[in-house]
Amino acid sequence: MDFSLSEERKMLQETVARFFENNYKDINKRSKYLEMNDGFSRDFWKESANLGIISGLVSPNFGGLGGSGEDISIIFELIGKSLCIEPFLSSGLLSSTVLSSIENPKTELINQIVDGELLISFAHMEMNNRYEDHFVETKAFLENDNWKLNGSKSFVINGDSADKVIISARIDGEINDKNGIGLFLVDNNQIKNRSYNTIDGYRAAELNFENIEAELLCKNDLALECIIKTNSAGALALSAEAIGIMQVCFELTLDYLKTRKQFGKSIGAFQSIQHRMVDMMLEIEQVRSAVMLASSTFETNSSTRDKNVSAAKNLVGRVGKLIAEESIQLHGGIAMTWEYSVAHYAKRLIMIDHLMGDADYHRDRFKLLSLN
Amino acid sequence: MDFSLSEERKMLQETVARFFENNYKDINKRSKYLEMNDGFSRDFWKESANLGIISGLVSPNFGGLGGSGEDISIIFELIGKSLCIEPFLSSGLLSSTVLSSIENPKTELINQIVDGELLISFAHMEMNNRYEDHFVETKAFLENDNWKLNGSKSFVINGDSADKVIISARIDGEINDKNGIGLFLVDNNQIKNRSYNTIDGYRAAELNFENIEAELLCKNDLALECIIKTNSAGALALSAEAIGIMQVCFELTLDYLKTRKQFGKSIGAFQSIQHRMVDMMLEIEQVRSAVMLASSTFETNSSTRDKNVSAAKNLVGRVGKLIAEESIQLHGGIAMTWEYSVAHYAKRLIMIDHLMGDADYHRDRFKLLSLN
Amino acid sequence: MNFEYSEKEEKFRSEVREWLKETLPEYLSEKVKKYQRLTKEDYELFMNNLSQKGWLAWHWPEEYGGTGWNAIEKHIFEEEIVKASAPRIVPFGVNMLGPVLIEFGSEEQKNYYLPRILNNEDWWAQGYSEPGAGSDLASLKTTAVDKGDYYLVNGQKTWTTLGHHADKIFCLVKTDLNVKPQLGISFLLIDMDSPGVEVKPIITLDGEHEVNEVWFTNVKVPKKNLVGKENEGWTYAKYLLTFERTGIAGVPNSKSALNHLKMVSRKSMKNGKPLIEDPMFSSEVAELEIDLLAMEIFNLRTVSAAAEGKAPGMESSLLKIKGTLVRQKTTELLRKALGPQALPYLPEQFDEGWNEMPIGPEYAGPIAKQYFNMRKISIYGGSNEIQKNIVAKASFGL
Amino acid sequence: MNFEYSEKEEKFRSEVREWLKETLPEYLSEKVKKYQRLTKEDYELFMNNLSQKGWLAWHWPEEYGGTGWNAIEKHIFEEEIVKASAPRIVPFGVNMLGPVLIEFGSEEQKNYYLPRILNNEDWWAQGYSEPGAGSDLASLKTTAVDKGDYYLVNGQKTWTTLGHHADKIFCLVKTDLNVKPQLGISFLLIDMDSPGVEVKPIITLDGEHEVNEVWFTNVKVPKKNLVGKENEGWTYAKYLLTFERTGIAGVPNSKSALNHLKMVSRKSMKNGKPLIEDPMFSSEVAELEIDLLAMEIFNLRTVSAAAEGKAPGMESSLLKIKGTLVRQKTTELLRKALGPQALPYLPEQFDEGWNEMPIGPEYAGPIAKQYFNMRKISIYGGSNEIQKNIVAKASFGL
Repeated sequence: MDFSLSEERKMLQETVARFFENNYKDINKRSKYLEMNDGFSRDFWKESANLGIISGLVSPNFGGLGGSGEDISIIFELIGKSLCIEPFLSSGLLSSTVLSSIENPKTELINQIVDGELLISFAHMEMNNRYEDHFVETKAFLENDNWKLNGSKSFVINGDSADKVIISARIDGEINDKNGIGLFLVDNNQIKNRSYNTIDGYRAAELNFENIEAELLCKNDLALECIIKTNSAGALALSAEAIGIMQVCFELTLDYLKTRKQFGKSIGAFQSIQHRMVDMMLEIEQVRSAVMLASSTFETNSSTRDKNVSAAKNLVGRVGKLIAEESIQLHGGIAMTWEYSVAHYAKRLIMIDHLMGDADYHRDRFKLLSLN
Repeated sequence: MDFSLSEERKMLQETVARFFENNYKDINKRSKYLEMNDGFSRDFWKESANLGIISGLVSPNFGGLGGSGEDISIIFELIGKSLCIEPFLSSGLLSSTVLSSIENPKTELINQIVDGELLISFAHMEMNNRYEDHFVETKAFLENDNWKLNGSKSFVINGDSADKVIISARIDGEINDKNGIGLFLVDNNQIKNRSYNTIDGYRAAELNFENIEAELLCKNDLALECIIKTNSAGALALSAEAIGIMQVCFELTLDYLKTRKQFGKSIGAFQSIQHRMVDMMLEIEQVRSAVMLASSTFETNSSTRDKNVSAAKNLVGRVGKLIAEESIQLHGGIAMTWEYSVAHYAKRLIMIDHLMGDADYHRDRFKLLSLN
Repeated sequence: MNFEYSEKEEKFRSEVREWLKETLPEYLSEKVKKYQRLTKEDYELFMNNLSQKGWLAWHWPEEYGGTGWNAIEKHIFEEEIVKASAPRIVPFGVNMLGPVLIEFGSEEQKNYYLPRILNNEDWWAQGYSEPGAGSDLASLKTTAVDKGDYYLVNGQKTWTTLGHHADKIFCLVKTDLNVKPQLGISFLLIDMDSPGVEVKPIITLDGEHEVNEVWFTNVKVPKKNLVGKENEGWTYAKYLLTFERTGIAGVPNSKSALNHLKMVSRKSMKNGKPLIEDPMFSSEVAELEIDLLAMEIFNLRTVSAAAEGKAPGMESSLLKIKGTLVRQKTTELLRKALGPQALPYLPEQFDEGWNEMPIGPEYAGPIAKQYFNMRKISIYGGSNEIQKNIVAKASFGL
Repeated sequence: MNFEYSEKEEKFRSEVREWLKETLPEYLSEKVKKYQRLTKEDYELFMNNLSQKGWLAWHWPEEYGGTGWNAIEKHIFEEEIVKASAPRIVPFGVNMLGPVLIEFGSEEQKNYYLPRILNNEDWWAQGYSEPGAGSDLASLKTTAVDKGDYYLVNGQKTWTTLGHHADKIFCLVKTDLNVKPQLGISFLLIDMDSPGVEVKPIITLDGEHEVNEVWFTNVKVPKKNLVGKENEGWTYAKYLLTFERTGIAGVPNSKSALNHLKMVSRKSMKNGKPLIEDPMFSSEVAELEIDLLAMEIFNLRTVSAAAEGKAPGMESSLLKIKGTLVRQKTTELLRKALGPQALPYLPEQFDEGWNEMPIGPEYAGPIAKQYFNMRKISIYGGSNEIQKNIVAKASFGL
C-alpha cells in the first residue's frame, strides 16, 4: 500500500496549480472567458497545450505524458479549484479516450488534440437518453460503402467549436439494445448546431444531421466498451473536479464565517454552524477518499474500474448537494449574488451531478457491480 | 373546517388521561405489570373496562361509546404517553374491528371484550409475511361441513392470554392471491403457543395448530377488506401512540437539557443542541398533523382512509427513528440505562415501525393510492 | 375535528376562482406558468384588479378597507391565486406597511397612505436589511440625523426586492447611536425620488435582476414621515416581521410545484420508461407528498388557531422552516427529474414574447434556474437558523 | 498511489489468519457470532493466547514487548481478529494504560505493571467518567486527599465497562480543589480489592450487564500509585484519549456487519422475493457500502500518515464520527431488514449453551438488541458532539 504521490505527479500538480493560479484565479476573468465566441479562451487553451497539461490526460503510448487515473484526478481537481471552463473534458479527455481505445488508435489526431490544434467533441447523449451507455437512437447506414449518419445529439459539450465530433450511432437493433452500436468520426462543418450556455457556464450544443458522411471507428462490443470506458473516464474526471470545487466552497465559507459578524460575534462562533462545517469537511474527506480509490484502480479490470468510479460519482452527487446548499445557506444573502464566486462554484457542483450519470444512476450501477 | 375536539371527546381525553396518570405513570409500575403472568395487569384491564376506555374504541352500533378515528387516536396517544402494555390494541381494537365489520357482527362478543371479560387476539401475521394483507399460508378446509385450520401464526400480540383468536387462513388459491382468504374464530385452548416478550415489553406468541376447529367469520373480498380495515385501524392506533411517546421523549430530553450541566453551563445552552430540539419538535408537529388527518378521515371511503393512514404511519416510521435516536444521543449515557425511562420510550417508538407495516411498506401503499 | 371545507367555504372558493377566471388575462397566467419575467405593468394590472374588487387589502381589518375574511377564507384566497397562476401580490405596501400604519401610524399617515395602498397608487419597497445586517437587525448602520424639521439620512439598504419599481420605501434607521443597538432605531417613510436616493441592481446567481441595493446620500426626510415614536422602530419592525413570516410556509406554492413535479416525472424517461415508474424516484416524490400533506394540516391548524384569536408562537417559525425545506425539496426533485435536460440555460427564454423552440421539453427551461433561485427562501425572512434560535429561546426556554 | 496490499502485507495477513485458525476455539467464535454473553474466562483465554504469541501488546514499542508492526500491519491484525469472530481485546490495560505508563510512568511502575499487562495478569478497568462528568472531564468530583503516604479517595465512577471483572482500575481524581478544574486532576492506580471499593452493575437498555458504577468510600491508595506528577493528570488523560479514539472508526466491524446485512437481506422475504431485490432497500445498502468503502480508504490514509509519523489531527475525530454513524446505520438496516421478525426478544438466547429453537431465523435474535446497544458508540469515547467541537476549534480555528 502506498498513499503518496510520485515525484513526477507532484511536479505535474505544482505546474498545473501555478498555471491556473496565475491565469484563472479570479471569477471575473472566467466570466470574460465564457463570454468569448467559443465559450472559452483559445489563448488559454493553447498555453495549456504548451505547458503539457492536455498531454497529462493522454498516455505515453499515444504521445502523451500521463493519462492514468491519478493524472486525470490531479488535473481535474485543479480545474475544479479554478472553475475552469476550457475543453479539457470534451476534447482533452473524452475524445482522446475514444481515439486511443479503438483497434487502430488515431495517434495523429490525439497528438493534434494534445498540441491544442484540434478540438474534438464526444457526442453520445441524446435528448431522451438518461446517461445510459447503450441507449442510441441516431442511425448509421452504409451507402455505396460509405457510412452515413442520420439523427441528432444533445448536450454536446463544446459541440459548437469542435472541429470534429465523435458520434455514437445505431447500426443495428432496437433503441436500447446493447449490440449494434458504432462510434463514428465526422467533420463538424457538416452539422447544423444550435449552441447555448449551460447554467454552470459551459458551452454546449444540440447537433442535427441528415445523411452526413462519417468514418467508422469501432462497432458492437468494442464500441460499447469504448463508450463505457469513456463515460467512466468522464465520471472520474468530474468527481475529481468536484473535490476541487468542494474544497473552495469550504474555504470560502470558512473565511466568511470568520469575518462576518452577527449579534456581536463572528458567525463562526455559533456552535450549530461549527457542527455543520465539521459535517461538510467530513463528507469532503469521504469524497476525496472515494476518488483516490477510483483513480488508483482506473487501470485495472473494467468491473473494478466502473464499480469504484460509480462509488465516487454517487458520493459526489450526494455530497455535492450538501456542500453546494450548505455553502450558500451558511453564507446567507451574499451567496445568492452573481458577483460573489461561491454561487458559481455551487452551480457547477450541482450540475456535475447532471453530467456522465447522476447519483441515482451510479448507485444503481454500483449495485449491479457490487451485489452480483 | 373544524379543528377543535367536541366536548364529549375532551371529556374522554381527560378521563383517560387522569386514569393513566394515576395508575401507570411510573416506569417501575409498568415493569411490574409486564413481569406478570400475562405480560400485563388483569386488574388494570378490568378497571379500564369499568371506566369505559375499551368502550371508547367501539362504535355505539355495537354497544360501544366511541370507535371513530378520533376516539382511537385520543386513547392511543395517551397509551403512548404512559407506555401502557395492556391489550388495547390486540383485543380492544383489532379484534373488535373484525367482529364489527363482518356481515353478521358478533355484538355479544364485542360486548364481552368491552366489559373486559373476554380477550381475543388478531392473528394474521406469519413468519414470512412482511405486513402484506393477502400473504396467507395457513390453510382452511371443510371437513364434514366443519371448518378446520392448519398452520401457524407469528408475532400474535397477547396470543398467549387470549381466550379466542381470530385467524386468517387460505381457503383457496396461491399464497399471495388476493382472493380465497377467510377469517376464522377459534378457541385458543386448542392451540399450542410459545410465548415471549417483544423487545419493547409486549407479550406475543407463536401459534401452531393442526386441524383445529374454527368458525368462519367471512371470506374472499369481505375477508380481505376486513383485514385491510383492521390493519389500517392498527396502523392508525400505533401512529397515535407514537405521538404520545414522541411528546414524552421530547419533554424528558428538554428537562434533562435544562438540568444537566457540561463545561459550566446547561447542555441546553449549546446552540447545536437547541437546533436539534427544534428539528425534533417540528417533526413531531408534522406527525401530529398527519395523524389528525388520518383520524378525521378514518370513516370515509377506504382509499382515502388507507392513503391517509399510510401517510401517517410512514411519517411515524421516519420521525420515530429521529426522535428515538436523538433523545438517546442528546441525553448521553443515562439514556442507555434500563432504569431511566427514556430508553423504554425509545424502544417502543422504534418497534412501532415493525408493527402493522413499516415506513417502507406504507410509503409504497401511499404511492399506489396517491399516484394512480 | 373535520378537515373538509364547509359548503360556505367551498362557495367562497368558487367565487374567488370565478373572479380570477374572468379578470386574469391569459397571457399573464401563461407568463407566470413559464416563469417569464414580469414587468411592473404585469404586477400592477393584477393588483389594480384586486383593488377594484376590494380584495387587495385582504389582510386588513374591515374598517380600513380590508375584507373581513377569516383565516380559512384567507387561506383559500391564497390557494386560488397560486392555482390560477396569477402574479404574486407585491406585499410591501399592503401586507407589511399597511398593518404597521394601522397599528402605529398617526391619523395623518393613515389618512394619506392607507387609501393610496388600497388603490394601488404607491409601489412600496422594504428597507430593512443592510450589508452588515441581514437577520441581525440590531447592527443597522444607516443613520437619520435630526435636523429640526427633517432627518438627514445616510447609508445603504440591500436585498430590496423590486426596489427598482418602487415609489416609496419604509426604512429602519438609527436615530440614536448612544444606546443599546435595538433602542436607537426608528421607522421612516422615504420617497424614492428624493434627491440622494440611488437604486443599484443586484444580479442574483441565476442571472436575474429582482433585488437591489438602495443608497442614501444626505437624503432629507420630513419629520412627519416618522412612524410612531422616535427610537421605537424596533417594536414596529418586529410587529411587521410576524406578518412577513405568515404565509411563508407557502403551502399553495408547494402543492402546485408538487403537481408540476408529478407531471414532469411522468414525461421524463429513464431507460425507456416514465421516471415516475422508477421505484426510487417515486418514493422520494411520495415522501415529499406526505411531508406536504402533513404540513398543509399543520398550516391549517395554525391558521385556524389564529382565527380563534390565538397568537401563533413557535408554529409560525416551525412552518417557515419546514415550508422552505419542502419547497426547496420540490425544486430539487424537479431538477433531478430532468437529468441532463437540466443543463441548457437560455436567459432569453424568460423574456416576454419569446417563441423559439425550447431545448428539450418546454417545461425544462426554468427548472435548474428555479432550483438555485429558491435557495434564498431559507435565508430571507429571518433565516431558518434564526427561526430555530427564536423557538429554542422563546418556546423551549433554552 | 496504490491501495493494493503488498505481497509482504498479504503474507502477514495469512500469518495472522492461520494463527487465529489454530488457536481460537470454535465454541468461542460461535459465541461471538451469535452475540452470546462472553464470560471472563472467554476473554482471558483469547488474551492469554495473544500474550503467549507476543501479540497482546501490538500497539506498544518493541522495546517494551510490543510487536513493532507498522500502521498497515496493525490494521490488518485488527481486521483479521474481527473476521475470525474473536472476542475483542479488552483494551483498558494494554491499549490505554500501557501507553500512558510507557510515556509517563515511573521506572518502578513500568517494571511492575507492564510485564503484568503483557502477561495478561491484571484485568484493568477505566475510571474516567462520573455521573456529572461524561464528555466533560473537567468537572470530576472524586477526590483524593493527601494523607502523608497515601491518598484517601472518595467518590463515584460510572460507565466502567466490564468493571465487575477488574482487578485494578486507573482513575482520574481531584487532588486540588482550589485551582481551575483541569489543573487539579491526578492519575491514580487503584486496587479493586482495596477496602471501600464497591462495584454496582448498570443494566443497559437492552437488558445486559456490561457497565458498572464503581464507588470509593475512604479508599486508601499508596502514594506510589500516582502516575506522573500530582495535579498533572489532565495531560495524561488527554494522551490516553487519543489512543482510545484510534480504531473507534471500527472499519473491520462495519465491514463484517455489512456482509451480515447482505446475507440477511438475501434471506429476508418481501412479497415472496428476497429483500435484497427490493430496489429501495438495496439502494440503502449500496449507499451504505459506498460510504464504508470511502471510509476504509479514509481510515487507511490516516493510518498510513500515522505510520509516517504524522500526528492525526482532525482525521481521528472525523473518523470517530463517521465510523459510529456507519456502524449504527448498518445495525439500523439489519433491524429494518427483519421486518416483524425483529420483535421477539429472548434474553436466554444469549446464554452459553442455549440450544432451543429460535423464534424465526437464527440470525434474527440479536439484531434489535444490537441496534439499541450500538446507540452508545456515538456517545462514549468523547461524544460525536464533542468531536465536532474539537475539530471546529482546533482545526478550523472557529
